[in-house]
Amino acid sequence: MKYVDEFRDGDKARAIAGQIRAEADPARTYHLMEFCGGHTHAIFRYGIPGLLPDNVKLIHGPGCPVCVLPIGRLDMAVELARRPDVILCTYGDMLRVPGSGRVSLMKVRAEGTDVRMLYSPADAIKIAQQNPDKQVVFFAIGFETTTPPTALVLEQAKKLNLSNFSVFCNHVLTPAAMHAILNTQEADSGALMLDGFIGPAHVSTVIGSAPYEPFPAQYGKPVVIAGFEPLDVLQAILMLIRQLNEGRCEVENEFTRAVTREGNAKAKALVEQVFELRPSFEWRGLGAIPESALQIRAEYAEFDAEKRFALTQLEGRENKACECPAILRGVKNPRDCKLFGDPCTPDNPLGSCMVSSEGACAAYYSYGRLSDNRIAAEEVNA
Amino acid sequence: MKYVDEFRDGDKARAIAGQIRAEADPARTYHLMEFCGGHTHAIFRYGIPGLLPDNVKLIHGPGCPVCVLPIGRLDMAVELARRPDVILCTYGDMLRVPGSGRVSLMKVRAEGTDVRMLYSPADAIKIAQQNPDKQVVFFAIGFETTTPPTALVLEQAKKLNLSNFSVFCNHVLTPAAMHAILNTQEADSGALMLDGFIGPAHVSTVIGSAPYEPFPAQYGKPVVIAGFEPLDVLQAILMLIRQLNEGRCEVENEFTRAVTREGNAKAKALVEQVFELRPSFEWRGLGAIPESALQIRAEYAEFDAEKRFALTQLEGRENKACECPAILRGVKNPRDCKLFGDPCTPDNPLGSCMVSSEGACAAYYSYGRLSDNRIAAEEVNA
Amino acid sequence: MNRLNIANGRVEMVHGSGGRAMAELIDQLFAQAFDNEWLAQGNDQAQFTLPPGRVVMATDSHVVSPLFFPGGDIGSLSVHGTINDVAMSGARPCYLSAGFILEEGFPLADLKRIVDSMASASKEAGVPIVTGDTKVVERGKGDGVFINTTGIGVVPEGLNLSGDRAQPGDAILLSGTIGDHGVTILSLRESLGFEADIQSDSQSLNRLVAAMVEVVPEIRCMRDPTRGGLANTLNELAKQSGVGMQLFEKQIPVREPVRAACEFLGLDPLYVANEGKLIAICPQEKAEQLLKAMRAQPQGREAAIIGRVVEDSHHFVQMETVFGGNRMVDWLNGEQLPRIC
Amino acid sequence: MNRLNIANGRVEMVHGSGGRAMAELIDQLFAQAFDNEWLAQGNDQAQFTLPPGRVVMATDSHVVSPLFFPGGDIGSLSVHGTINDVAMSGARPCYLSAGFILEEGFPLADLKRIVDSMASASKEAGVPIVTGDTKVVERGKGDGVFINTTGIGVVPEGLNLSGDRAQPGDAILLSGTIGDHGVTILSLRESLGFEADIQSDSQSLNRLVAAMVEVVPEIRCMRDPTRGGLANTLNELAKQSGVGMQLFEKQIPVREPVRAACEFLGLDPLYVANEGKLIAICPQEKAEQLLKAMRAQPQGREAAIIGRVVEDSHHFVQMETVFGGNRMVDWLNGEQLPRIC
Amino acid sequence: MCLAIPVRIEVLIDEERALADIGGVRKEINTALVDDLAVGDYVILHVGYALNKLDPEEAARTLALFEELGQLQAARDAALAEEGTE
Amino acid sequence: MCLAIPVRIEVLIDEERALADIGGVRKEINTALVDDLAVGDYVILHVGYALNKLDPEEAARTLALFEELGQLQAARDAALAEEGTE
Ligand code: SF4
Ligand code: SF4
Ligand SMILES: [Mg+2]
Ligand SMILES: [Mg+2]
Ligand SMILES: [Mg+2]
Ligand SMILES: [Mg+2]
Ligand SMILES: [Mg+2]
Ligand SMILES: [Mg+2]
Ligand SMILES: [Mg+2]
Ligand SMILES: [Mg+2]
Ligand SMILES: [Mg+2]
Ligand SMILES: [Mg+2]
Repeated sequence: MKYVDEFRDGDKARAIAGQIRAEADPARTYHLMEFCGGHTHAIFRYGIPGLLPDNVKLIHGPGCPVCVLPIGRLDMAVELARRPDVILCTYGDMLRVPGSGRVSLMKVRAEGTDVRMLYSPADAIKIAQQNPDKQVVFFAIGFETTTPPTALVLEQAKKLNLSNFSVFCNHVLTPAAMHAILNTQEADSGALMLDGFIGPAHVSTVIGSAPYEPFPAQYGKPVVIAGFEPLDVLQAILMLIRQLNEGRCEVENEFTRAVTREGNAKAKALVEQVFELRPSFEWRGLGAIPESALQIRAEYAEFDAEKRFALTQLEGRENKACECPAILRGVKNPRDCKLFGDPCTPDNPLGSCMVSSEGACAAYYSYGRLSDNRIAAEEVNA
Repeated sequence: MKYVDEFRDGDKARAIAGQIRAEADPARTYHLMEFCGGHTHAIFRYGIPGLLPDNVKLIHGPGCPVCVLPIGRLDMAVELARRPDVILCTYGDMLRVPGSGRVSLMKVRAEGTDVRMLYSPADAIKIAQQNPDKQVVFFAIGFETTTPPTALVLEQAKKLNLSNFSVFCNHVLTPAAMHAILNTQEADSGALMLDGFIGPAHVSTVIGSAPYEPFPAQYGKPVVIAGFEPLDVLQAILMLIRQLNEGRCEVENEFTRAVTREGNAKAKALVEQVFELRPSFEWRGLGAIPESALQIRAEYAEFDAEKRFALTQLEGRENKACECPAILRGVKNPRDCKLFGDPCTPDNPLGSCMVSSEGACAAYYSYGRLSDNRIAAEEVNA
Repeated sequence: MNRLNIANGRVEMVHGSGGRAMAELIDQLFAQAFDNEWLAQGNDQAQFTLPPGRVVMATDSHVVSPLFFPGGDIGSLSVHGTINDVAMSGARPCYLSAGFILEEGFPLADLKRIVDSMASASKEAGVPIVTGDTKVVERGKGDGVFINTTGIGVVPEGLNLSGDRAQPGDAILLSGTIGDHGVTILSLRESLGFEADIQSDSQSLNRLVAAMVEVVPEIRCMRDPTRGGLANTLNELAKQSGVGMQLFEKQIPVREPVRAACEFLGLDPLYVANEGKLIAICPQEKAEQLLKAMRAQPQGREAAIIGRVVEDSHHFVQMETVFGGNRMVDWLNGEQLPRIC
Repeated sequence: MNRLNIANGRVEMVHGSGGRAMAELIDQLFAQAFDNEWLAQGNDQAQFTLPPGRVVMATDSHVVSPLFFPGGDIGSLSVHGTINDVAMSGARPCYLSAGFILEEGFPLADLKRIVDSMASASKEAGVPIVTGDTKVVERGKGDGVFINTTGIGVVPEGLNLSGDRAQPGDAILLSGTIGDHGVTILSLRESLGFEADIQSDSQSLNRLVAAMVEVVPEIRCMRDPTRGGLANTLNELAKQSGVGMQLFEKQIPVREPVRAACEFLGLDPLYVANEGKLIAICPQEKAEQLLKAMRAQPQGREAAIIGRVVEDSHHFVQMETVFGGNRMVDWLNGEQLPRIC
Repeated sequence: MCLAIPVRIEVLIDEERALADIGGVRKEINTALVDDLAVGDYVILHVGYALNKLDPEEAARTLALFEELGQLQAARDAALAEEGTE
Repeated sequence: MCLAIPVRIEVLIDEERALADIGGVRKEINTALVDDLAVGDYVILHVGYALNKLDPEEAARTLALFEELGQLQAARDAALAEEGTE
């Protein structure tokens, strides 16, 4: 696979890791946050922590859209799904997230409601056309990567004059969340140890690198945008270490093959046309963040599920012992949660971070609980 | 079971059969038609032919509503069933009758249409209430026995103001069919050998015995109304033989425990209120018979499926080799059909008479193809 | 391992995915209820030794609706049905497998009830469920639970039962009343909705069979008159053996409510399904001895000799009616009945 | 007997009633295709003798959707799946049963295609289908066809394979590429709709197994990595044997399109189902010999040594990635995949 | 199709419904077509509807007739037996 | 959730649709978000939509950088080996 396999090469990984070890200052610790769940996933799946020196610490950020959706919004989706006239469509990961009282969409589906998993939002339009007697609601979540396809689907619904289709919009914005992380009580009190960001890959293909420029300027935190392949991550770590060692603080772009300063103008214009900023949106772990999410513009109001079904905001009941909020703020690690591993597992997730393979708890659980009795491949083949 | 078991007593059967043998004139043959399929069924199920002397011959009449429905009407029901908005409900026997091109409602159901078997027409109302998005059509067939329940259901639908319920009415009239049998070409030419009728049991509980009075008067054919239990049938045969021996020709009533001269006035009034005579109706085997069937009155027109769906009368394609028409006219016996038993069987009926257990072919096939190597029960228990 | 929420949980797609959730379902529901050394091995197959003799294998999938009924449920039925098919060869049933097809959304509490019922049916009959399989289908692609059971057993030396061995002159025996199971299921149909003091006769017949073959090893054949009822099963045997049969209606035991229900539904008890009855055909001279052995067992208390095998090139089954006439007892002809087994 | 209209007919409720229509379906479709002396006996059970040795029994219900796919269909799959489960014990599979649950309205032509495919899979593997069962459920209560197969076989003297016998130091072998079956099924999902030059690997492994146990009777255990894939099956074995495992990603054969499809679907080939592959664990010193024996068979041509059993009180399965890092290979976690077996 | 059977009225539920019994089987039936029903009456039941009341006296009369024929037959049987022993 | 992967454009079907290939897997994708596509271009595919074109020159530059680091590592390895043999 071109542009994939080259970025997973084991020899190159050894080389970059070697360079990191060579350049990392043993006298200090580097706290680097990968904002994106995509990075979190790659880090664990490819065993990157094992390649890093002990003083390079990765902090898992809130860049997992499943993880940051507040329970109240999920409960609203559950309410929608339970309406007999509604077919609720959403991405697979969303189905297993426990809402209030541990009711997930999957469980609601087992109750007999019509909840469908989508591979592409375009399928929601097809489902609406095939079920004229039903109201098809696309429960849309995601960062700026996922927003343009939703915008296209809304445009298409308008063109097709679909009377039985709407979107329950939960699209959120990456830079706003990064600001919020740097503005928590913990950040103010110094409890958040964060020296720099590994910046989003695919989000940045859309929004470009410019929106990250405030972070070095305003907070003194360098940002290196990185692809989701493991060599990209390693390289970005090296680049951050260099900035920190050299006292530089800027936005750098490791993912130049797909990210420009401006991003995708066409996609941005379309998003602008269909969506507008919400004055405020609640994030799990981060609380209400002003102008951190999108809502559907009045011109598309008929396709806005919140308006069509006159949804009222619900207050979700969080599992009190679940540390997702603190993990999402970067101040705790999955291991710090008493529920981690028992009883909270990917099969029985008690919090959102244990659901998606991009959630810190799930990635940690599925890939990270290693024992240390490795033997070498060479030995086996002897 | 009171009023059932007493009328199936083997000793009494021997007694009546003995009396028949004693009274039947060996010098002549008695051709007696049981009009009703119910009688046909009882005759074969209880082995009555084996109890009768050879010169008492039973002719199977057209009193099986499934058998006499012309293929065109069934094809209309098939058309209805194939409408995506329609749930077609009917009695079990109707499901297996082959229409044009051997398409039965059962086969149409296997195609994916919604065809349901009813035990009681009241269930059709329930189905309509449970399926407000669908048009529920009750495909109603039957003689005067079955008509009053249909009338009640139509009245109820009107009371409930059901907008998704209608009846495809195929109710027919017994006396009209009896007249028709006596007016066929074969009857005129003498090919129909018929000395008297065993008259309907349950039809007569509704219409009473009076409607049969024309048959002795007009055609010189005696009628003895008989219950459907086997002793009733035997007794009616004895009563007919006596009339014929004595040169009497009248309507007699063996089924006095349930039939009066007037019948059920309340049921008749209700039928009169909901239905009116059709000018003419096509019968399988007998052709078009004037005033031989009922249609729904204008006051109930909204519940008349023929009007609601603007049904047009179809011309069914009969299986040419099937002798049902002649059998239904009483001039042929199932054995006279080349298809009887191979390939026409109750599992693979090629004509309507092979479907219902009241059809002459089915009764004959299922109960009547006897070999003669009986041994006595006493011997087995020895 | 997470604890299943049996009280309020439902079957989800993940329970059939082959992953941890499935392992939990199997461990906490199936393995716990069936509890035996073979299942405990945790392999995809069970291993055991069999006593010497011819081996017998029988399979049945069960799709009864409703799943629970007076006298049993799909669980006990699925155990009885296959044990009986094995036993009808004269074999001692030894081991069962169980394959479940669960519909998404099915309540775990109901599943547990069914599995517990299978477990006690299996224990009662002394035939363990040693291997199994679980699949889950999307809601609307199944009907709650379907259960396949397959059984194997061993025929003791000296026995040779087969449906093609009936001979003219042989006696036909029936182990008890007919129609109880089918009429019980019918009584639960909403649209029929009648009440009667009857219940399914679903039961294992292996002990009855063991007693029978011990006393009369000359039995020609046995069969359980399930779907299609007594009539159909006798027609099968008549066809297989190339013989006719003469029955006597008055000797065939039918409970009064079964007879009455059939009467008003227009059914014939001869065609109604049974789940705990057997037909045996044996040489006439052994019939009384066999009848006595049957009546000595709880499953054969109402056994009767109901007819005799006769020569008949048409392979007709006939019956002298209580009324005195003789009639054919034909194969079942496409009757429209609810799913009963 | 009427001729079935196989070209245009459909399954009707009457085909499951136990009456003549069912007998016709069985005679003209099943018995004709499977054609063997045991089925021809026409009894409700099959009788046969088994060679000496421990007897093995395995069962699987098959609910794959779609029913037909490149490389096979539910019919061949149902034969392969159970033969393989029996064979994984080291046994020679001898006989199969087949239980069908048909949905009203299912085209008889499709059913015939499936049954013919079962018949040729059974013939190819040399394992006859000796007894069966057919049920019909109303439209909307099933999904075309579900097939349960149950198999029995006999373990030759001297073999003792079981999932609890893996020991630290043992080698882990895999008979070929992984993920082919699952990705093939996924490619047919309308909403995914991708095309790739791959097909299901569904095949019988009994001949491969026979060759393996002949050369290396010391094999500790074998298992086919079906639902849950390689990852889940290895976790099962690790748990059963109380050991850990160390895998090497670069030694695990995966076809390029399978890898690519997994990549864009966000799946891991380690968790994708296979239907014609096996994992074997054997003493390290026998590994090369076993590998050679496997590669000599058509079903093992791409066999590889993929890792080693290690001591680990956590019973973790780990893998050195092509990238050089080490990661856990956990149990399958409730992935949402279409029905694949 | 004209399948119908005598059932005994056990409970009158309302103007249109009654609980009926036949041989130990109890079923709710519609009685709208028959007036003046009382518990203990027998009615002819068809597709869930009572069609008509059954007249017990007439039933007895018919059965008595059969009884008479039974005696005639007994006489014939006796005569035949006599013949046989002659 | 942000799962996306580079695919090669094989056929431009119309303004909004193309056939793409990845490792021998062919799939129809939506290209409405990306202008000026040509056969042979690589795009980042996400939930069925092309998000952006991939710049092959920049990719080559990044890979060249890795290559350099590889040479540095080789040098380190050699030094380490030297140490080991001393
Ligand atoms: S382990 Fe589970 S409960 Fe704990 S923080 Fe993570 S998701 Fe929440
Ligand atoms: S045997 Fe069949 S084809 Fe012949 S008359 Fe009867 S129903 Fe018609
Ligand atoms: Mg809903
Ligand atoms: Mg329809
Ligand atoms: Mg069976
Ligand atoms: Mg059985
Ligand atoms: Mg059986
Ligand atoms: Mg299995
Ligand atoms: Mg199995
Ligand atoms: Mg298997
Ligand atoms: Mg297996
Ligand atoms: Mg069976």
